Amino acid sequence: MNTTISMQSLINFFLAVVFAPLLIGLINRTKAWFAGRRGQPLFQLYYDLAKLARKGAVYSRTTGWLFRAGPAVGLAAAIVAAALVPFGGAPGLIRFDGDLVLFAYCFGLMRFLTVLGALDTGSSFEGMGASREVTFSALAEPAMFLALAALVRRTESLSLSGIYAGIDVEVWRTSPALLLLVIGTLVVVLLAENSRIPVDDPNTHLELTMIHEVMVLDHGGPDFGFILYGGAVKLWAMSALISGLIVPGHFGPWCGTLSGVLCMFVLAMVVGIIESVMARLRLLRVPQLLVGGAALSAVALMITLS
Amino acid sequence: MNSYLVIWLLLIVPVAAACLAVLQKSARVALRIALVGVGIELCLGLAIAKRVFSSGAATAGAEWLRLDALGAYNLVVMLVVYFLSSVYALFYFGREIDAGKLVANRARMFAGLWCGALGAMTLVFVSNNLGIMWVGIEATTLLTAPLISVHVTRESLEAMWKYILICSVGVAFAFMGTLLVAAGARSMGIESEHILFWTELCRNASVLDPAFVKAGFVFLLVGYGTKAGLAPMHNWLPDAHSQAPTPVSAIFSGFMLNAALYCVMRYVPVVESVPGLKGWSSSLLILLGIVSILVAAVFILSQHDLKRLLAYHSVEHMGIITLGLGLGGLGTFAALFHTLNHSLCKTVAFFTAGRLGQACGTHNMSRLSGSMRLSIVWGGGLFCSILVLIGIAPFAIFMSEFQILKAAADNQAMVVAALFLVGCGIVFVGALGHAMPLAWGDPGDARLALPARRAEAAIVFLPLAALLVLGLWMPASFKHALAAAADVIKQAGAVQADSMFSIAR
Amino acid sequence: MLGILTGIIILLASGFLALLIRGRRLWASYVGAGGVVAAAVLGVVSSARILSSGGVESLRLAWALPLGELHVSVDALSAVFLLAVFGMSGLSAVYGIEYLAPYGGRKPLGVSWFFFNLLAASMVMVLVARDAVLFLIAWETMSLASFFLVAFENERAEVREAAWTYLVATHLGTAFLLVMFALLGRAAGCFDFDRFGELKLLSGNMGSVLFILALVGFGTKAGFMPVHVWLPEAHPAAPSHVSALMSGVMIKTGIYGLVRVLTWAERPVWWWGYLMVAIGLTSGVFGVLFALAQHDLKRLLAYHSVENIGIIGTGIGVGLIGMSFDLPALVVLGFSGAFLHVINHAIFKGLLFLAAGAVLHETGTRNIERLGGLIKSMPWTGLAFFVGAAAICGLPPLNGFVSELLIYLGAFNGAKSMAALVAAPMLAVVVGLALIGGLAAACFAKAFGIVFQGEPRSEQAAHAHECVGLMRVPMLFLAIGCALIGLFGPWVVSVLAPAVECVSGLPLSSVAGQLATSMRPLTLVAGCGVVLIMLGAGFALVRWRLLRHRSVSTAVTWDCGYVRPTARMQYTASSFAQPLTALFSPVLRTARKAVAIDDVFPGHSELETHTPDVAGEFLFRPIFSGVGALFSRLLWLQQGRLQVYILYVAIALVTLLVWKTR
Amino acid sequence: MSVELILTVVVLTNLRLLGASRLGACIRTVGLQGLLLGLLPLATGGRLTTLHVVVLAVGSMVLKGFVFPRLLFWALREAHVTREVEPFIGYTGSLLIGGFMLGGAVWLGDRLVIGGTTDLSWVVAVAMFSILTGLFLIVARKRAIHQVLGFLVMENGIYIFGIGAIPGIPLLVELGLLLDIFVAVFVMGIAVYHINREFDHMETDKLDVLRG
Repeated sequence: MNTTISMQSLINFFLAVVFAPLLIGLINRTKAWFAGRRGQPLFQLYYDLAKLARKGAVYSRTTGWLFRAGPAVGLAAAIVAAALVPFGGAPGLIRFDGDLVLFAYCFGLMRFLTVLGALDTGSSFEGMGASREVTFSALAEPAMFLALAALVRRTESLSLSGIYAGIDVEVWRTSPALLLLVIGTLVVVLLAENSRIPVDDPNTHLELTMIHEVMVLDHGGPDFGFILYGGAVKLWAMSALISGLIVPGHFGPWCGTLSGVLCMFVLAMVVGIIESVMARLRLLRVPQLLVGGAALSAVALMITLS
Repeated sequence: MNSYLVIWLLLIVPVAAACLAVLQKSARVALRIALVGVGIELCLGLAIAKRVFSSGAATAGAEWLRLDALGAYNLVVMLVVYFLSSVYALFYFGREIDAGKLVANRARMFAGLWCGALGAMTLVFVSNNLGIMWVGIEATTLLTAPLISVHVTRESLEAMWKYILICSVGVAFAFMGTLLVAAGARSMGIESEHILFWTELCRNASVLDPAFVKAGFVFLLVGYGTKAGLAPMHNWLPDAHSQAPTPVSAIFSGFMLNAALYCVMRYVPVVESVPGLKGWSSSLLILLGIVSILVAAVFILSQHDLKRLLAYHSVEHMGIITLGLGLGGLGTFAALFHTLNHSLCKTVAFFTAGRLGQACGTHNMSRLSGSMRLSIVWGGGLFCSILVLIGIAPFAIFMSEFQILKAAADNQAMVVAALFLVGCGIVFVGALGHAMPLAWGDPGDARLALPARRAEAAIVFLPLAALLVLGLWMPASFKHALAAAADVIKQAGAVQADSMFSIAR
Repeated sequence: MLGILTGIIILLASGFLALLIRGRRLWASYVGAGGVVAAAVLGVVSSARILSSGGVESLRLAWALPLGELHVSVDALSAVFLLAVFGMSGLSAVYGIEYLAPYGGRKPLGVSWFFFNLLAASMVMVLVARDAVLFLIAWETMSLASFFLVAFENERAEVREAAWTYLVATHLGTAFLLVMFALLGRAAGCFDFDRFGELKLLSGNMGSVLFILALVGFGTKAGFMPVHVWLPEAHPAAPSHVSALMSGVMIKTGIYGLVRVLTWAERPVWWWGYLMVAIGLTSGVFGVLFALAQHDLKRLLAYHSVENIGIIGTGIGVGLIGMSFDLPALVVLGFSGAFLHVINHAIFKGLLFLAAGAVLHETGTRNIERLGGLIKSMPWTGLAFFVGAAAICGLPPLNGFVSELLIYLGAFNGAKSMAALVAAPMLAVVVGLALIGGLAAACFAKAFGIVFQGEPRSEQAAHAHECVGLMRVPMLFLAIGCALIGLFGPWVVSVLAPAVECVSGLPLSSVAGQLATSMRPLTLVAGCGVVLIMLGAGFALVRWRLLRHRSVSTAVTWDCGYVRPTARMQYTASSFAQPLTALFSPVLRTARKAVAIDDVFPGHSELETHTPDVAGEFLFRPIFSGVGALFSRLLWLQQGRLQVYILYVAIALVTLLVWKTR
Repeated sequence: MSVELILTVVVLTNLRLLGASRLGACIRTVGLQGLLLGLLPLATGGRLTTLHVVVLAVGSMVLKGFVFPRLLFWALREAHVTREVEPFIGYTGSLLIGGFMLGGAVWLGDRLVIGGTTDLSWVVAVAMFSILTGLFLIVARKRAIHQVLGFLVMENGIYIFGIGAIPGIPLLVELGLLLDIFVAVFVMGIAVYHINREFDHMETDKLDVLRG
């Protein structure tokens, strides 16, 4: 194992942990720019986190230990997932055959805890949000696996790091359709899993229309901080899957990381643009979007099978 | 004691007991005499059977009477069933006498006919002459007919009328068949006196006229099959079984049917050894067996009357035995094994059903529900016996049915195996559906206590225990006896007794 | 071997003893359960020893039944299942003592224990029997014993109905096994399993027929779709410790039988694996979908058994495809995943049923909609259920994840293979498992969230208490088991290698070599699990430090400012599952009965949904009622007229004369 | 008297049975048939008229020619009936079917021709025809008496076959047979009596309570 590369993986991991909240800021700034507003500061989430860390907490009487433990463990799961992701041409901090399953299931654990936290409050709004969350993620998960399976088949590698090491300019040249389709699926999954428009609107003020936000209504203080931060890390980790495809690395360690980070920022802006130009879908239409996303990867798989 | 003496005694004891019983004044004494007579007969039967199994067939009366392994096996099974039923009858009718429902002369008539029927059936097993064997069957029919209407009611008369007419017609066919076989043997040049001797027919089977034997066997099968309750000649059976007093139902189902089937078994080796008829009778037996199983399945599924349900089970099991007989090889062995299993189990089923029916005044299953809550002996015994009847492991019926299935597979008769399983499956589904509310349902307001004496509990649970033991373990001597009996059917020693068990080695 | 046989004898003896004890409060329970525990300890030790040594121990006794021989033997394959059987029997027996206590006055507990011990003994016998007749007897005894256990509360009509469904299903399934063994017996000339194995009887066209027979016969017991119909009926009806035993291990005997039969195969035909994968995925997806639509907690768990059996079946399918296409990686990963999932499912499903039983025991209802907030009154049970739920969803770092990972790995391994014939089913496996995982998470979020969280939705739920220690201990054992297997996955999987060798026919060295390559992922997964737990603990510590000097207060749940929130305003289980059930309504066919809200001042209104089983409702019920209708139309055959009866006799005679004497 | 002649008369009596509606006439016809059959062993056994044959002939003539008809007339009187009620198959139709049955019986007789003795084929044919006639009467008529008559005709058919086709059935068997038939008819007579008393009729098609 090359020390530089593992050094780079370590640095990448720290970048993920540090820069994750910045992506949210970028998205919000992009949206504000599109709306003609000045918008919140780029580092707003950092300020929020700092503020939340200093605050006390108010808990619902209904809630129990699971409500309090959930955010911490959820954040831990997100960070483990972030450690698995290859970035900027460098492998992930931890890599093994089948780590992509662990990657997906870490987010599963995080979601499970959030949902249970929501149900712990006994609030019907939070129950509603939890219900929507599990519905959409149950559909998003196969889509993501389809996309990853297509990549596995193309690169004949079973670990995320191996897959992304196998994606290079050559692949782009020989099978661009495959990659584009997979990226399409991953974008859909990214939007759905991170509660972005057109699946969910993080800025809405009506509980009835919320999905993710409504689940965490009763969280406050450090707990809420964990949740926000965990969400940001998740966004980073999933975006990294896309940026790894777009910027296939092999530019050497530092250039790779730099280009990766740049790509992430661009991606965040793209998400912001998507959020600005699209309306939120009706809830009934969301499954169609997800199945459509999965279909893109299914087509990609057909390409690899033929 | 000489074996010929025992054979004569086997015939004399029932007649004597019948005469004695009829002459009694007291109903109870008559019933006790019947029981004692049957008990003595059982001892005699066991003694002679032991001798037959160890040292071959016993004869008496210038070869007119002959008891070989097949006869002895059936005789013992019959006597066991008869003995159990006699014990049961003592309690069953005892209660009716106490309640004033049974007058003394009817009880005396019962006791006399009961012993007489025993004598007639014994005659079936000990006669070497096929004509006398037929006489025995016909006598059984006639002697048991009045037993159906010990209690004279419209239903019992109707049942008796159907029984006597259908069975008489059937048995007449059987006689026609006997004559046809005899006609086929005209040219074999044996003394006309011995023309119907089973031993002679077996010895000279190769010179029998195939055309006559074929026609004769069809008549015999339809004729004795009517008496044995094989479909589509079984129609008298549910009526008679349901209307007869329970001890009578028990021997009807427990052994009278088998006696008729035994007669068919006698002809199988003869027919099979006629030139050109190898395997011909098998197809007939298999056909009737399967039809019986399926027809029984149809009626078991939508049955409301408990005793009729059990009667249709008899049709099914007769079909299974016939099927095993038709399949040959392991199937013959299994058919004989099944005879014992079915007789024991069905007897217990009738005992319990009868007691419950006697107590509740009806055999309608919806009004007998929750019987397990009334009495663990009667309700539990009924539930257990129905479960055993439908082939629950580890009881013996499961084993014999599996052996028959194996025989079908050995014969490559997969369609037969499939039909057999379909039939048994439907019966299982239907009967279990009836049995569960019967055992556990809501007893409604009819909460009466049904105490059972020790002896009653014994005649219910001992046979079931025996079936459990036989399902798990077959004593060597019993296996030997069964194999010897099966060999009689498979043409006198042509197949070595243990050849079919080579599997086990 | 001796230990296991002694175990059987202890089980039977204590069962009989319990049967003889009458009246006397709980003595029957102590005797019965004590015997099970003693046998379980003995059995676990000896089967673990055999598994670790990798040897085969066998015993032959002459047995006086034609066709049969008392040949018993334990190899690694049996030992894996034996571990689960003994372990679960012991734990559920301990639980059962207290669980049955309230019935003590009304029911003869000795009978229940007799059948419980008989069930345990016959399951062990099924696993060690090496003779078809012995196997069938043990198999049927197992069905019979569990039938009586299911029918424990037989005074209730729905329990009787469930028991009927169960026995009918299992018996009809056995019919296929009877045919299979009869055919095998004909081909081999004996009923000895070793001989079947030597002759490799599962080959050629006959092999395929035998495979189908085994699949239907054993699949009925295991609960594959669409012959799973008895599971959702029987498990809710049975007492919970029995449900735990049946769902946890008894249905696995079906898997065992199937795998045992597969060891007699020379080389599976390619479509066997396809069929297994198809059946496995169908069972998995449909099982979890139907689970989503249930309101009955134990029925929901029963459907999850179908789902997990589906996952196990998928693993076997992956292995079979590997065998047909000579891909040892698939073989080893598929089968070891399936075996590990067998053990895992025994643990977490047993745990979940025991916890559900505790809920039922304390609240008297299985209806999810009437529960809620139990985690406060029943913290231990709640914790146990939570661990079980997380494990069954396959969430890291618990055991469910490890076995699913193995199957995923096998499937990805196949998916990257160049042959489309291999890759296509493997891709289906990947997607199917992902879908199952997502839906299972949704379902258990519902089950745990509605039952244990929020506010109590009924009086019974509000007044629940924690169950007593004897019921808690087995649950804790199992919960710890979930965590331990999750964290020591690599070690557990390496123990399974001899069992995989048994079925795959690959040499042990090759199996071990193949497993060694998957050892790295497993070790790292375990490592990640540790990291996850430590990180979580770290964050919790941070949180504690942060909040230590600050104001932490409690208030009502924020609910848009309602003045008087009540427990009835909470989201219900049905509404929670509604988006998914609506999405899959073409499959589920949920029946709705609603009194709609109309008028200006709406009166009483209600909504009731019921999701009948698709196979039961649209496949078996029509068949059964069709046959019933046909038969009742045939009743006129016996219409009472003597003349007609004699006509039948005459027709039979004439037909046979004309037809057969030609 | 030649065997052929006796058998032909039997055929004619059978046909009359099929066509007759009055029960008394039927009983008498069956009695006549019984008497004829009593002559049969004497006719066939012309060459060896042993004691065996004589006993058999006399026994069956007495039983079938006198005892049975008297028994049945007694039952008839008890029941106060003389005519068959609407039969299932009308008398003309019965005769027509009788013709077909005769044809079938002749066909069967030819099939079973015994070692060259052609005269036996007529014996077999008449025996079969009698059996079929008896069966037909049981199936197609409603009165219990008619069914007893049908049974007797059937038995007569079997008897014809036994006497005609087989030279030496042992006496014991024959006597057993006769006794059985006697008891059978006796029991049936008692049953008819009881049925008549309980139901006030003897139309057996109305005995259909037990079904299913």
